[in-house]
Amino acid sequence: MLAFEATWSLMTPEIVLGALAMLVFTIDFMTGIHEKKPFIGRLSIFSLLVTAVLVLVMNPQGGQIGDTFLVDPFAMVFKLIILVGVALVIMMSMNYLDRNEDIYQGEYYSILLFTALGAMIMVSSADLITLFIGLEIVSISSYALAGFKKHNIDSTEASIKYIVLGGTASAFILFGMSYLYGLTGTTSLYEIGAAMPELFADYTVMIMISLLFMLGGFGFKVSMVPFHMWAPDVYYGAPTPVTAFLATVSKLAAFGIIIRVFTLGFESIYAEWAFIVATIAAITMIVGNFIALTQQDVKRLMAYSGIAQAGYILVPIATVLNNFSITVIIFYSVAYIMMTLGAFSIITLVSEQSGRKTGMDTFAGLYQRSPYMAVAMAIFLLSLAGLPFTAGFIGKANIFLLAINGNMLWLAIIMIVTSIISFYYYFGVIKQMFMAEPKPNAEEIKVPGGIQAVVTVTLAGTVLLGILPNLLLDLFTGFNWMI
Amino acid sequence: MMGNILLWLIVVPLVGALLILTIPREYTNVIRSLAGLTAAVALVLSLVLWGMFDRGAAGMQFYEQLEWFTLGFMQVNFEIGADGLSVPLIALTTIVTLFSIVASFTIEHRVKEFYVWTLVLLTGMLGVFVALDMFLFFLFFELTLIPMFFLIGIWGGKMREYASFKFLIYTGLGSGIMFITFIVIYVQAALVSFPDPMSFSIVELTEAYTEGAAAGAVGGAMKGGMFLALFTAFAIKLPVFPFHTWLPNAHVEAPTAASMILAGVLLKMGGYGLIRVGFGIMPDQAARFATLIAVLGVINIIYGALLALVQTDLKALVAYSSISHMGIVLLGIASITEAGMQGAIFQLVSHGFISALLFFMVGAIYSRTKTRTISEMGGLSHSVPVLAGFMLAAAMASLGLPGMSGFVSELMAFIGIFGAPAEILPQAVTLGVIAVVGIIFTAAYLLWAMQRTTFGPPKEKYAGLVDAKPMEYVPMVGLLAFTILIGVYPFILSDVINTTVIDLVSKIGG
Amino acid sequence: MQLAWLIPVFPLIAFLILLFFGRLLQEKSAYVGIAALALSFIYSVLALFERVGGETYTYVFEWMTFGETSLTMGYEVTALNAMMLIVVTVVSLLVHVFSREYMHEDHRIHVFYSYLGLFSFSMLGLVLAPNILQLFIFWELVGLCSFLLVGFWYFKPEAASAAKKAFLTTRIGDVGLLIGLVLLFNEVGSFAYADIYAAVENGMVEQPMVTAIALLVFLGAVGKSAQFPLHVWLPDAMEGPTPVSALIHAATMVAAGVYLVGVMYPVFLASETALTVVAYTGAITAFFAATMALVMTDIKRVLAYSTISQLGFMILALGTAGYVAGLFHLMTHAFFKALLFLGAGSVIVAVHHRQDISVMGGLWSKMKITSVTFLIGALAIAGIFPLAGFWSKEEILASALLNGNGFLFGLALVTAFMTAFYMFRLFFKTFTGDYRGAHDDEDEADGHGEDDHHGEPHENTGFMTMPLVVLAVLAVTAGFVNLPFIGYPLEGFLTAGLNLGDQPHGELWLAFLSLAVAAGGILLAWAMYYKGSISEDFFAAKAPAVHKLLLNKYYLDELYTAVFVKPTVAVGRFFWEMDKGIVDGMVNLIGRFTSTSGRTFGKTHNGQLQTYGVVSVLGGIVVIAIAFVLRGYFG
Amino acid sequence: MTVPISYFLVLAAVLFCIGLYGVLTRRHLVIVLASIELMLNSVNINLVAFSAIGPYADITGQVFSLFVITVAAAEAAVGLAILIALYRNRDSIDVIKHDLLGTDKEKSVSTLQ
Repeated sequence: MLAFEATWSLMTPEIVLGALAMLVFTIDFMTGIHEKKPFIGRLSIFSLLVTAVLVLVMNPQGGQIGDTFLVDPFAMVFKLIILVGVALVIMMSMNYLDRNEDIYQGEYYSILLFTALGAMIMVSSADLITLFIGLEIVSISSYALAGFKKHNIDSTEASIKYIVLGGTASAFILFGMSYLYGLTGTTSLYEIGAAMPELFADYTVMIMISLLFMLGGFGFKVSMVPFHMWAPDVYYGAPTPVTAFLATVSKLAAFGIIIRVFTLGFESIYAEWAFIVATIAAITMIVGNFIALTQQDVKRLMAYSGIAQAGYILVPIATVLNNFSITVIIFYSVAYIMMTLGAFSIITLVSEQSGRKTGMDTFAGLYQRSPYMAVAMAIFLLSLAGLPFTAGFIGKANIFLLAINGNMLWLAIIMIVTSIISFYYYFGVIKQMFMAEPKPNAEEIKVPGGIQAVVTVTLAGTVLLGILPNLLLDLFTGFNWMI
Repeated sequence: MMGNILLWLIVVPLVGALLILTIPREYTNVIRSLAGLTAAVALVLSLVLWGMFDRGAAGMQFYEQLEWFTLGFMQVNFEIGADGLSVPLIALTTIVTLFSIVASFTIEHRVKEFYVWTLVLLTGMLGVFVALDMFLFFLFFELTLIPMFFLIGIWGGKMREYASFKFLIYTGLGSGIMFITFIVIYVQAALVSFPDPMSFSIVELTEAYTEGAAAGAVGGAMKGGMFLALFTAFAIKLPVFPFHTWLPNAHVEAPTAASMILAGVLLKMGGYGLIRVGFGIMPDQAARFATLIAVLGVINIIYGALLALVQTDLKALVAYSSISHMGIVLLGIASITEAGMQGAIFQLVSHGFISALLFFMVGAIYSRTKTRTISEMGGLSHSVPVLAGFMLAAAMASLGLPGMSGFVSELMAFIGIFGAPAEILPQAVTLGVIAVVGIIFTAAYLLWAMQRTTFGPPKEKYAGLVDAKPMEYVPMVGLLAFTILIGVYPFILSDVINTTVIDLVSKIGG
Repeated sequence: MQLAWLIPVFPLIAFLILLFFGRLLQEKSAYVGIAALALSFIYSVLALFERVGGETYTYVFEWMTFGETSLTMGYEVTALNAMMLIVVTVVSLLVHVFSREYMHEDHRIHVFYSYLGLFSFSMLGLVLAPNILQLFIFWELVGLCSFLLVGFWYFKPEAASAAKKAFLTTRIGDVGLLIGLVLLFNEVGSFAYADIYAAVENGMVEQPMVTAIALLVFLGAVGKSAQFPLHVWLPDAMEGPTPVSALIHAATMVAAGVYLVGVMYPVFLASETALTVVAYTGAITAFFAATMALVMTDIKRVLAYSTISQLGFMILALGTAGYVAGLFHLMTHAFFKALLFLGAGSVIVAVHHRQDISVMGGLWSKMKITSVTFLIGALAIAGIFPLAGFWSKEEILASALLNGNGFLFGLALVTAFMTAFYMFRLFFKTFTGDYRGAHDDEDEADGHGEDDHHGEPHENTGFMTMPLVVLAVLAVTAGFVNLPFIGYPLEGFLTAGLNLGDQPHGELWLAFLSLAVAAGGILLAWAMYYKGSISEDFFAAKAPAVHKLLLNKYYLDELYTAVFVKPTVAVGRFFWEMDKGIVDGMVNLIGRFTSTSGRTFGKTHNGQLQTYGVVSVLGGIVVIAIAFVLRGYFG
Repeated sequence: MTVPISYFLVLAAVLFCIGLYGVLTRRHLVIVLASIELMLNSVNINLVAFSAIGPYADITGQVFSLFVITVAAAEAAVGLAILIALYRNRDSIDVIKHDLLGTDKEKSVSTLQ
């Protein structure tokens, strides 16, 4: 197992992205720190797209680098999601950054590129160490991003909360990993997975503690109950595009590793943890949706909504672990990233135009102020709520199908009931946009190009996948996700 | 494909809605005419469908099946078709919608959106009635929620937000239960038929459950649960006691046109679903729970009527009368006879016209008197004789006066319930008698309401009211004409329905 | 007879014309209605003549299908309905003519005539129906017309409430009828009379069922023909215009109940119990209504109770197998009661729209035609030889005696006595003595035509007197169609082809007895109200409680209000509260529970970083604990 | 005589808990960050112990612990940087004072009913 013999070409996208990120970082240094740097933003987007193309070109054949770095359809699709997601986040950030002078634009872009890199490594890793490194790249970058408006009280407070709780979560993950390593003597997920049945018989308690610690730590990242506490505050305090990033890329990447670790490492004791995940999924859906009901701030609302959405994504994991459930999860992830990013870009737009407020009432009469944005937002929210002819509906429907097919009727019922409860708050926003009159001093909304582009892309994706889901489903169904 | 009239029916309103979107909002008259035109085209199409429909043939006509998407072994198709159950309801939908569009020409507030939503709603409703894939059915079923939410929420009365959210969540919950049940039904059948692929097709599932593989393989308890869940889901829409409480709120707050559509068509989707899916797929369970359904039907009739009797708001009264009348549908279905089934479908159609007319009249009167409180009205026959006359006609239709459509449906339902086979419905006669007594209450609340509104000494404050305007004659005369047409010569309707009904009921035997 | 379908169509056309163009025609509306009815009458006469020599003609078409069954509609001309056609068209035509004058002051006269047209259409349709379903349809339509016409003066609260009461009360009976015919349908598989007769005669319908069906059908008749205990609507229905009372609430619609029993007679014959119930209901109704008629002071109400009483006679006849007697009385009663009502209408116009007989009197000299014709009517109803009422009433008494029992017969006899008495009480108080209405105009103002309260009563124009004369002639002669001396021709006509058993016929002494009873009643009235040899208050003073009871109509209205109306409304209120409080309350409670629990969960988000940590860690511990306990890792 | 591995494991667990306790209770943010370091270091003890005397002792554990140390350092650096920013904004690093983002009583009003 000499690493030199490995097919390093599999890692080309990561290497190229790393290099490009360095390049962006360097250019930023050379061009002065306080400037507006739209070209760096464009360069970053370009880098991400180049990487995405490289992923498409280099990765389809699959393979691995010494049990440590895996390239399979699962990793590939997740990487594409991550890259496109980060690109969209950057796109929506560009105008935001121009309006917020206290943000150093170059750093912002390069850090986002690094998070993309970290997330890519995360979803590709088949080794605890690699995985941990990827995770920490994402995490530490996220801490910094959350506090990027360093003169803003909310932003710094969000950041410190995030880092303290996130650090603790990392410690839990590591603690769990240390047991796993100690009991197997290896950090390779494949070997751990192979040893698992025997190991579980011998060291039930330690394995379960390790498993649950890791689940808790990863659960922190995906904001599942009861490890969701940070989310509303951090989402609320962080700059809105960063919130979008946390709600989408960071969360989905964490889902990626949950699936990876639990599939490779713990599949043989699926019965031992599936019901725990099911319980957590149920609680997550209930708590997320219930608290969201009473929220009057859109960003906090989206935070709770994001918690609830995490619960939905957990349902397939709790039901069955196979290609099919991964297909369902990935389809929902695609839908989720579309609708969430679309929604957040409009939230960014609206809150920037309402003096950085994010109360529900800032959306009052949006339909009169900008019909396109209002309609788009409505469609994103409908999609999040799971109403027909949107990607979110198909995604949710697939989850139902899976859950019922997997004899998880009770979970499906909780899911559908909480989904319907969620109508209340999603339609609450819609009500503001369409039924309330605009505030007297509300100005006409000018839509910057970046946001227009993000909204258009995500809207197209949301609607297209809602009407023709087979575009993706047929493709996904053909994949053998994990080699 | 291009020739399928059902497809055109779904597409036309959508195209109309898109066209309206392109018109600047200031051109309200253009928007109104375009909306009316779209609905008229849909109406013409539905009448063409009515004409083309082969009365003698059982099974689906104008059938179309396109692959939509697959998920694992699950196949979801775009599958549409029509039979004697859906054709009348399609016609009802287009008629009521057209009239409600005409009725809302008086709306001045956000005209463009109003018609866009109405036309989207029309698409959804027509979609429900033509969809033969359960997935598609659910999609359209759910689609109707959104426009109605807006119609109530934007153009509604004082409590519109409460009402619109209640409507949304409550009936949304019903759709949710329905969806889960659909999937359970599907999965059960698919597991049995495995490895043969199975689609969500209602036709295919009907076959599977009635004579195919799933018929014997799926357990009785399971099937019973599925049927009850399905029943609950549709009961919320219909609505059936005790799931009815969203309806009065929604009706009282909704604008006239929305009330017309809500009572005229949306409730019918519940009855339609119950017959198409509940009865169609699990006729044995329908027979098993016939007593339950009949009892609920009777409760609906009596309870709705008694509540209507004590309402102080005219619109609430009409809303409760809807609840009461939907009991007839349940009763007809529960009898599991051809007459009863015929009666149930007749009632769906007939109540569609009558309730739309009633709501229109209430709206027209409200727009003049500015009150819906019954005690504040009176003497309207003097101030607005034509409106009062139509109101009276509508009330008569509603209380089941022969010569109008309501009577035929009640008669059929009663023939059905009294003739119900004893092994299915042992208490048929008792239930039937109680239900028939309910129609006395119906007469009581309607007549009492008429006595207090249109009759009585003329009131000073209503002296200067303008009587019916030309535009108002269109829905009034139109809806009344259909009511009378069906009442006088029900053959035109029964002819279309009959073959399908025979087919449906015959499944009980086999 | 093939053209018999035109008979109801003419009034329908009149109705439609008046509906659409009535406002333009205004008073000329009357001629449209009269013309239509005249045509109907001519066709009816033709139909009758054809029928007398011919067979029953039937035409049906498919009306509705379900399963393999078809329901049909159409028309047929039988002996019975040929007779009814004549009765209905004659009375209706005369009422149309009469109303031309009676209603001419009303600016809604076109509406009135359109309703009359609709009514005539419905009534004729009812009569022509070849099956019981179609009968039911038109049965309800005449009910609607009754409702509309009783409530014609909608602005009078009493009229509005009377209209509602009329509709609702008859509706109760209709429900019985509906159940009955649905049951019948399920037994027989058809609504057609012919099929029903055949099925019943073949014993296809089992015994308890046939009784149930007969009783339910009879319930319909009880409602429509205002039999006890559903008679309460008819007196109130007098709030309608008087011609309406004459047409609908005396001659035709209320007789429809009797007609119904007539057409369903084979079903009744199949059940002894049902016939007994019918007989007793009729007798009791006849008696009770007559007692109330004794004390009423409203001219129309007296006539209304008299109508109920006479309808009771008919029902009694039918209940005691006197098929022909009942229907014969139906016909004669139609003529003389229409005459009486129209006469009353004429009087009411003359005394400026007042109806209280205490303000009338002395009209004999002022309005000769009205007085004479009214007297003829009164004599006819009292059963004085040789007027129409004598012949038919005598047959009823005969059937009560022969097929009934002593009780029924006695009741009928007492009623006949009372009938004569109250009719002549009415006659004497109205037409003899001095006019008492001149002085207290102001007090009696009923809001109608207040300005012409002055001036002496005088005879009305030809539009009103001509119908009176025609009806008077009929009241005299109508009885001759069933003269015993020429072999009961009507009986032969009506019973031909039907298996109804022998019709009872009284002996001569019965005729004298009935004549004596009638004469006794008249004599008593004469003594009290004309001669004054017995005080008017004689009986009232002797038994004030009875008098009060009668004046208050046995408190039945109050009883019904207390027993049926109020509890229903109370139950409705209770349900409404329950609906708001419990059914909807549950819904709102769940909603509130959801949001409250959401807020409670939300409280943990207090902004304290360490709270978040604690919650997460504790939550994690709970998860671990659950996992370990459930999976049993600890033991 | 070797120390049994369970001693190390218990030590590490205790340290982990102490760290957790510190994170959850100490009001001084620097101490909170230090407590996180404590937790991470307890992991290092685990790793190194397993690596040295675990059932499958090999070098991987030590490599892992090096990574952990690095990451911990990075995390501490970022944490302290944020802490300084926070201090500049609020003139305080008392954990309890930083609760501006919690559910505001005014912000959340029930709207059902």
